[in-house]
Amino acid sequence: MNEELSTDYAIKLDIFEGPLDLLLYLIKKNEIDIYNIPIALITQQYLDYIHMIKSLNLDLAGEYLVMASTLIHIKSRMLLPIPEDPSEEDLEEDPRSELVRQLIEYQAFKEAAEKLAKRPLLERDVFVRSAALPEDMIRSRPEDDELIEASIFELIEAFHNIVARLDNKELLEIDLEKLSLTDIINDVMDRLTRERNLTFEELLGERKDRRRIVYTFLALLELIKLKMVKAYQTAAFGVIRIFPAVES
Amino acid sequence: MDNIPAVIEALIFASESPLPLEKICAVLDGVDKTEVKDALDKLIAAYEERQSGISIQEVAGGFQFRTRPELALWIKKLKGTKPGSLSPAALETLAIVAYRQPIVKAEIETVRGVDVSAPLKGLLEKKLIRIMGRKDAPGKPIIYGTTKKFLEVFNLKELTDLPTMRELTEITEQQSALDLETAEENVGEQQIITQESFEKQISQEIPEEISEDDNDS
Amino acid sequence: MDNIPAVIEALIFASESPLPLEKICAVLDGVDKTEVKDALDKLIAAYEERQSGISIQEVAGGFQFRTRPELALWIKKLKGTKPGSLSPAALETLAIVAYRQPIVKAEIETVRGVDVSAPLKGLLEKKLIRIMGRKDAPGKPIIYGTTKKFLEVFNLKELTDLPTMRELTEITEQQSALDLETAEENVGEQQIITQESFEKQISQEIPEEISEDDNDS
Repeated sequence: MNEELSTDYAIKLDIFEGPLDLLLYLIKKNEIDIYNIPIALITQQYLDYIHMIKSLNLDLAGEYLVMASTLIHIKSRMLLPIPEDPSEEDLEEDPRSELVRQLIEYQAFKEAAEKLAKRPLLERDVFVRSAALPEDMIRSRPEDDELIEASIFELIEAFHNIVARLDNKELLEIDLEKLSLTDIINDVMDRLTRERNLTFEELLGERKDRRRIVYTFLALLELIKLKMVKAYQTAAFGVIRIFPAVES
Repeated sequence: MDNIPAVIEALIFASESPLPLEKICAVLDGVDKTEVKDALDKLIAAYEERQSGISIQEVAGGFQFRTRPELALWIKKLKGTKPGSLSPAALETLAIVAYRQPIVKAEIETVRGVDVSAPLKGLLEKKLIRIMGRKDAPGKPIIYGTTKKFLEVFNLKELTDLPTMRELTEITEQQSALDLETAEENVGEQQIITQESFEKQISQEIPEEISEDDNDS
Repeated sequence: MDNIPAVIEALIFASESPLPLEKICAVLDGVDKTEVKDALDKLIAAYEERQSGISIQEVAGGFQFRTRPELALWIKKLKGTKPGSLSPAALETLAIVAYRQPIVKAEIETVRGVDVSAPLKGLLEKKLIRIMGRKDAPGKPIIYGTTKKFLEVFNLKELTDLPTMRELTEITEQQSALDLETAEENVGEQQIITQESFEKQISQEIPEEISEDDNDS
């Protein structure tokens, strides 16, 4: 490997934000037209960089290796001879075009990020009042229909803290299936509170798609298991009616 | 040097506590103290003269912007509509109810390890949780669940919009895509590619280019 | 009724977040909206004219007192704060979310070409982005968007106030020109390896990791 090259890169090690960023750097450094990348040269320099990082025993993110193989593939495609019979559908596609598109898009966002960072940032360029107002000035009874300000992220963090404290395996078993089942359980209990008792048919209502039927059935099984509802039948093969287990 | 009154104004405004004259002088290093005091006095007088809604007042040994006392009623009217926030205890209780509903109080307490009467009451009052029914078990315990308002407050269409535990760990814990342990957890949604498997592949595809360098590393 | 400009000034000052015009009008119940807007405009102009150290800025859909950017050095001298600046990774991720929202993680990763778990987590913690819901697609991925705080921190009135990004359409045009030009030189039917095909291949290589998770998902 080229000695000069390796020291040059060593300084830059921490600067790259990923393989696309590294490629943009190489393109700029070599003063290459992004629309006409000499793929052999860029691939070689890119691989030199990767090997140097490896030789320094630094962690290399998997994305860099994906890009390496992409580059090598493009290079091999560029080397292929032109077929005799150009009848293929995708013959107009330059092997580099997908990569170019990605690079241009990434570059545009990189520039947008730089522009954002140049704006007058709060707590860096501009400041707001940070003193608290005197208590007697702001205290007043909140209105009845109090507004609440909270984000899901705060809720997640709260739950995550609990899980971290407990290391409870059972708590971890929450997935989308369980959540959508809970949606239906909520719905079933709502309607039972309002209407006192319902048949399975009535519970399904208008929405009779397969998923809804299965979930309603599962919700009922869960509710019966939890002893929240009771199911009664007046006669064998008669209509099954669902009641809340305990009158509220 | 910038316009001294403007700097003083900005300093007093941005300070967390009443700003003493000495501190202003320390920041405006090199400017004569009498000059600073003079500029400050003029600044205070200007706010008075304008009958502005705010004024610089000397409190607790320093200077601070305050709204005029006569306007207190307006401020109270504004603050009356200020959104309240949830205490950590309420948030935790709410999170447990949201993820584990239908749930009874005793179960919440097992998870949180403390009595949850107060946060439960608060959440019921705020209409974030509701009584779904009672369980046919000794003591007929009350079963809790979340409300429509809960979905509104947290900007959720339905409960399935809540992140699952798998996503939760992804969001709240730093993780490397190359970490094998987490890779297993995530394979369902997004396949994780390990460094090794990539290298293997690359070396299979382009043996001449890689093997050369493998030797010298 | 008190002097309206003074009340508006006091309300904006006392509000903890940028105060929307509607809220000022709601507090000043009975005053015509155009009158309020007029008084507000005059107030803003007066601060500008005086070359005051603070000014009323329109950010995140409301009005807020802020110090002038030119005076930042003085305030930093007073506060001695090192700003917790965003890393380039976080800034790039934020830019993609801001311009492309609503967006899922995989889409951000396609643009950046790297895993974005860590910057996403940081941005969520800083409350610059938020979870907006889930996409109705396989795996129900979480959708991200920017917050009001994002607008506040970056001094933006609203999302449409974002600096215009270099047009991506011109690229596609140039690209198709390139495709035609080079079409004859570079014809090959071999497929470019996309990330997808890689993942497919890898899943074949390491079946034991995949199959396990396929069952429980």
